[in-house]
Amino acid sequence: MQEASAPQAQQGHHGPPEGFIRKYVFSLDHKVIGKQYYGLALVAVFIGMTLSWLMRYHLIYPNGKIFGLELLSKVGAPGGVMTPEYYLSLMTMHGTLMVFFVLTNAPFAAFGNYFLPIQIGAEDMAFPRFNMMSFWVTLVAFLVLVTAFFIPDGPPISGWTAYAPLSAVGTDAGPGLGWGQNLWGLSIAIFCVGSLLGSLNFIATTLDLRAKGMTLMRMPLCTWAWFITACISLLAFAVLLPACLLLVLDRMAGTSFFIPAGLVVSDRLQAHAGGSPLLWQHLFWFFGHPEVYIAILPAMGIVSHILINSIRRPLLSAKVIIYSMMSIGFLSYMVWGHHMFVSGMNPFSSLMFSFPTLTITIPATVMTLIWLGSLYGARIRFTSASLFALGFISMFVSGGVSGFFLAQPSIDIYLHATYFVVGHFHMVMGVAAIFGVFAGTYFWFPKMTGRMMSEGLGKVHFWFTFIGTYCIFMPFHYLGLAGNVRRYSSFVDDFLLPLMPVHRFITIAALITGAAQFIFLYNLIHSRFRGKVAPVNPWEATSLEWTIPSPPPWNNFGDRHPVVYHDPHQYGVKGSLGDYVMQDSPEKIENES
Amino acid sequence: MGKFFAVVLTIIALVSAVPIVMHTWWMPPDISTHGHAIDEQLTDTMAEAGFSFLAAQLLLALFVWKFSERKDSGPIKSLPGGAKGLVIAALILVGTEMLALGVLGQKAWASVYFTPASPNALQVQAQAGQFAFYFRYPGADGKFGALHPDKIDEGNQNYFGLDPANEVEARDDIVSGELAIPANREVLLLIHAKDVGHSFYVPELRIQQDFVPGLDLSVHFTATKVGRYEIVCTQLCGLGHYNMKAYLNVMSQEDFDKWLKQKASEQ
Amino acid sequence: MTTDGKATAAAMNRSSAEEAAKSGIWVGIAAITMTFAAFTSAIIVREGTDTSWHHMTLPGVLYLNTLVLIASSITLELSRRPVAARISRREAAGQEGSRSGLLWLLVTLGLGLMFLAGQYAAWRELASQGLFLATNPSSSFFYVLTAVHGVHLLGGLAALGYLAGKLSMAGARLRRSTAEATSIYWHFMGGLWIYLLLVMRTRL
Amino acid sequence: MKVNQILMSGIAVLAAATMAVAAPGGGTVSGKVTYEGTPAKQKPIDMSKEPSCAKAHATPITTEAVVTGEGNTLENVVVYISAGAPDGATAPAQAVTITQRGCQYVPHLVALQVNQELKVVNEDQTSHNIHPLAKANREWNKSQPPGSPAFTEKFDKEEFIPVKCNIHPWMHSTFAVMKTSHYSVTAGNGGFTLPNLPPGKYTITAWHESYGTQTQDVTITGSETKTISFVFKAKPY
Repeated sequence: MQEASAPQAQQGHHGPPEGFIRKYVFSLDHKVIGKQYYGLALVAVFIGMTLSWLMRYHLIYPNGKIFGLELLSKVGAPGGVMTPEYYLSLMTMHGTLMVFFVLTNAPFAAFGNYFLPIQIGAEDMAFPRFNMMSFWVTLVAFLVLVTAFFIPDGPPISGWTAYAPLSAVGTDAGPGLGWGQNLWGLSIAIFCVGSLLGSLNFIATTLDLRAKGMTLMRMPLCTWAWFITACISLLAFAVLLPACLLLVLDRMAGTSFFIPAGLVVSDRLQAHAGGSPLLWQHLFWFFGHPEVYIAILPAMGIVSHILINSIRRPLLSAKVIIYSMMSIGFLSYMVWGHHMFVSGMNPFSSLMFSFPTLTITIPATVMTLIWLGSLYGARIRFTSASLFALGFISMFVSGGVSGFFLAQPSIDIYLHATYFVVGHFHMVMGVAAIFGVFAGTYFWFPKMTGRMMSEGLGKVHFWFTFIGTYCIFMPFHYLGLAGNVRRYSSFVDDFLLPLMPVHRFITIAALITGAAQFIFLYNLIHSRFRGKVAPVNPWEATSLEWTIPSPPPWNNFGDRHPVVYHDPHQYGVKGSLGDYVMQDSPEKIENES
Repeated sequence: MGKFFAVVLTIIALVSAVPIVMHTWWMPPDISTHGHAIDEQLTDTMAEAGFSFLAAQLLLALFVWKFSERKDSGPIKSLPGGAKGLVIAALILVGTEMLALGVLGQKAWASVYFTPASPNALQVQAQAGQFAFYFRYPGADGKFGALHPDKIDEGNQNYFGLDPANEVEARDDIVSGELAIPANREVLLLIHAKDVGHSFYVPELRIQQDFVPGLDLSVHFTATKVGRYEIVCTQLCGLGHYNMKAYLNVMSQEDFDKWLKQKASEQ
Repeated sequence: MTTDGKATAAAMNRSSAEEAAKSGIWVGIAAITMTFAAFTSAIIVREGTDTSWHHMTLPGVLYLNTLVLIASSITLELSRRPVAARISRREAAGQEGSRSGLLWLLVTLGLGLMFLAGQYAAWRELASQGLFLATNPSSSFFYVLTAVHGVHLLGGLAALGYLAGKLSMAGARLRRSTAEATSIYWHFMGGLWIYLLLVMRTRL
Repeated sequence: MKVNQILMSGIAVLAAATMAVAAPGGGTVSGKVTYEGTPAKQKPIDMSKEPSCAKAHATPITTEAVVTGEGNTLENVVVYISAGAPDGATAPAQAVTITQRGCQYVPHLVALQVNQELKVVNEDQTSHNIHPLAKANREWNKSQPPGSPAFTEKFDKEEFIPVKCNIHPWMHSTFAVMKTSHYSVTAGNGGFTLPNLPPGKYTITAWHESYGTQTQDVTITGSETKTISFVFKAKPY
């Protein structure tokens, strides 16, 4: 198509922002939106962590008084002693905040928003207005959820999975299941809308706004990960949204999608009939399992991106990593039933779900082996970012191998709903993804703020976190093997009493590891204002974000339109001036594929 | 820094493996006829998972040790075999491993779920409600009375909603807070949820089955060892979830008959 | 390429932005398809577990609505050529385009509103039979599916309105991609409705 | 003399109107509640799920839905004036207490006045939950972990509220919230007394959690004691 002249201003794109509100609050700039997501995730993760402290304390001192807790909820903690239902409320909020507002927001929405357009050489996202909307919608979802803390009944007690009919029948089933559960359902539905808008933006941007020369295969691995994640998230949240809608209707409009007939809850015969609790489980896990990969894939991408920079050589094969991530994304839609092995689903379908679940091990192993194999013969630089990237590999392996057990229905009969499961998903989707976020933060902070973080504090933070998380989550597996059931607010069963020393150990480890996160917070805030001024490319990296000033101007590349000549894996290049060649350098490289 | 990382990682990997190898915290001894298949499957998987875990962590430690802060300015080397070698190795090793686990695992699963209960198995109905289990035996007539949710009256201990006034079958039904069963006889447990989702879990019995409201399921098993074991709920069911339990009382046939007679007199 | 790199790159960026609107709409359609696939499987599962599934007779006005929606797709196609001409003429020389595009667009908009009014009439008809949202599973699904489809259709109407507004304002710039994306979405809404009608007719 | 009498009775009426309890003298209604037929057998409660409570009872306690005494007397029947009593009785300042002891509600039935304070105490080493399934009043559902302080609640409407502990399904109680201050709960001997009734026509109601209500009309003319009795029909199932 012939274009006669370039128009003065491009629609969909925007001029330099003016005024405080346009610059920092209702900003269309993907970088500001990325930081807003990061800030939201940071608030959520510290709330979530505090909740886990309270829970861990309660588990070892079930009748202990917690100073100040009564101020938060007089009913939930009379005299500072946590009630069983308040434990479950905190547990539900911990899970929901962490899964949705931390693990989905931080590695994907926050870093993705900031760096995906830059890494492909674009000025902004394809639809900046949608982008702004997706953040503000997510923020509303967060506020709606957190409101549940301040209503008389307290937050819901049905867990982050909100299994019906417990979540559907209302206050008869217990405290927190009135407005608390309504707020939960609405919050998640709103969150889905925000995520759908965000994912749409990521996909369109990646497909259409790449700079000249930026072929798909020349995109950095984290861009690939964000792109694949956006595809997964688009389809997953599109299913959770109707599921939440139906749940809210069951609760507020008297329909019976998930509530069967003849239930007697709190001595009251419920007026519903014909619904199917398993329907909720199917819909939820059809979203829920891909959600695991929404959390972990971006972390894999970020780690791959940082790893090649730290080891000063390309991965053995970037293509294999990309294809592995794609097949994980694809398989993630065929395995949701492995969460329901003992739920009374047809036993044949259990086997049908078991095989693809086991198959996911193959791409996961391939990726791990590629990361490990790439270390061979490398020249590893140890920064806080690279330590967290290496720590990620270790965590991913530890969390991954326990998946061997849970993928098999026969073993799941024994291990289902025990602390083994808790240990598994905390390591593989929680801690591993958070390690990816830490690595990304230490790596990109100079670009995002124009200042360096303290490496010394970063390393102290790493050692506490690395050793601490192993101390917390490894013993979870032992507890599970001994049959310790999860989601108990205290352990009153005879066979659980001998396990109390393990719980005490875990609680102490959790308190220390949690406290160490304040080192990170301090480093983050202190470096933002007092850190050393960052150069354009402090880590001698190759991708496009390191070709522009730190922090980048509002339109990223100024008037320049970057042209890309290489893939971002050109480290350890023979004959180059440094040991690396940047993506936009016209320099010729021998044997480039 | 690299060497330190390698050492710490090695220690973590080895220390993590100790309680597993020593069975410090382990499954309680199995008391069922089908459990050994699950135990074997778990032990096999533990061997494979343990090997993968140690191999990967120690390899990571080794490479980090060897290639950290290399002083020479020589060119980077590549792993012999490259990516292709690794992918093929992963496909063959992990693929067969997973296939083997999947196929073998079927056997243990099938032993629980694909063989029907024998017709003369002892039928017991288990009902889960917030936050207790109750069990019902059909009594002398061998028939369960029908359930009427509107007749449930816990204050009068009518946990199941029986209607003895109008139905003869219901009058001799025996309701108990503990699950007493004779050893070495197959039990067919009929699973019924009163209110929300619950789960029936006896670690020693290697049985876990959800109670799904509106969906009556069943499991069958044979206990082999006389003793008293805890039945706990493993599906989040509300504020008393942690405290929802009952006892499984495995008795000799004579003791069981006596127990049943005594219970019948209490009804 | 090297001489006027800046201008070419700007033009390239511009055409990519046009592309983005189109990929965006397809991605959106994928998500909406997924949502309705979830609803469909919910109907099937729900029907399978219910021993007393109440079948219902769909209100007759729905078939009329279907015709209206099909007609709206045809009128939208009729507007397509004049609108495209208007866009390219505007881009080429800045002349005023023909009014027929606007006219057909307004007809489409009117038909869309008529469809929604018809859906509302269907609701009223069911309500007069005593069938409400919570009455039985069939009626629950009926209200949910029509409401969710209606909300999505409202989005399409908003886009049509935006197009019509741009067309009626002299000198306003209209992008081809916006027009194309809107028409793709509108046709998709029509197709989706026919699918839903089939599902509701056979299942509810 | 006569003037004095009128003045006295005027004061009495006034006092009765403002504070019914305080009517000194007056008539009394007393009597006994019994049953005929075979009451349902009270089954022993299996508390094995809560060992700390099981230990508290040497022999298993039984349900308390129907508690009987010698001579077919019926315990835990609320006998109260349902019509004829002057309105506007203010709630006594003293709270009534319900204690959770050995996984049982002590007493099994609590009668209290509208807006009178109810104090809930947990003496057990386990968490309890108090869930009054109120319809007219505000429903609430509170847990009380061991070691947490007693709490008080009030009800502002007349209602017989079934109460349950959500953690221990066998624990059931009733809060009988009365508008009148003239009520009595039968003890083991089935006896009740409603003293200090000013002259008038009254409807006396007896309420039992399993057997429902019965009413009788009584007229008090002076300071006499009227004896009435209620007989409930018991069924084995």
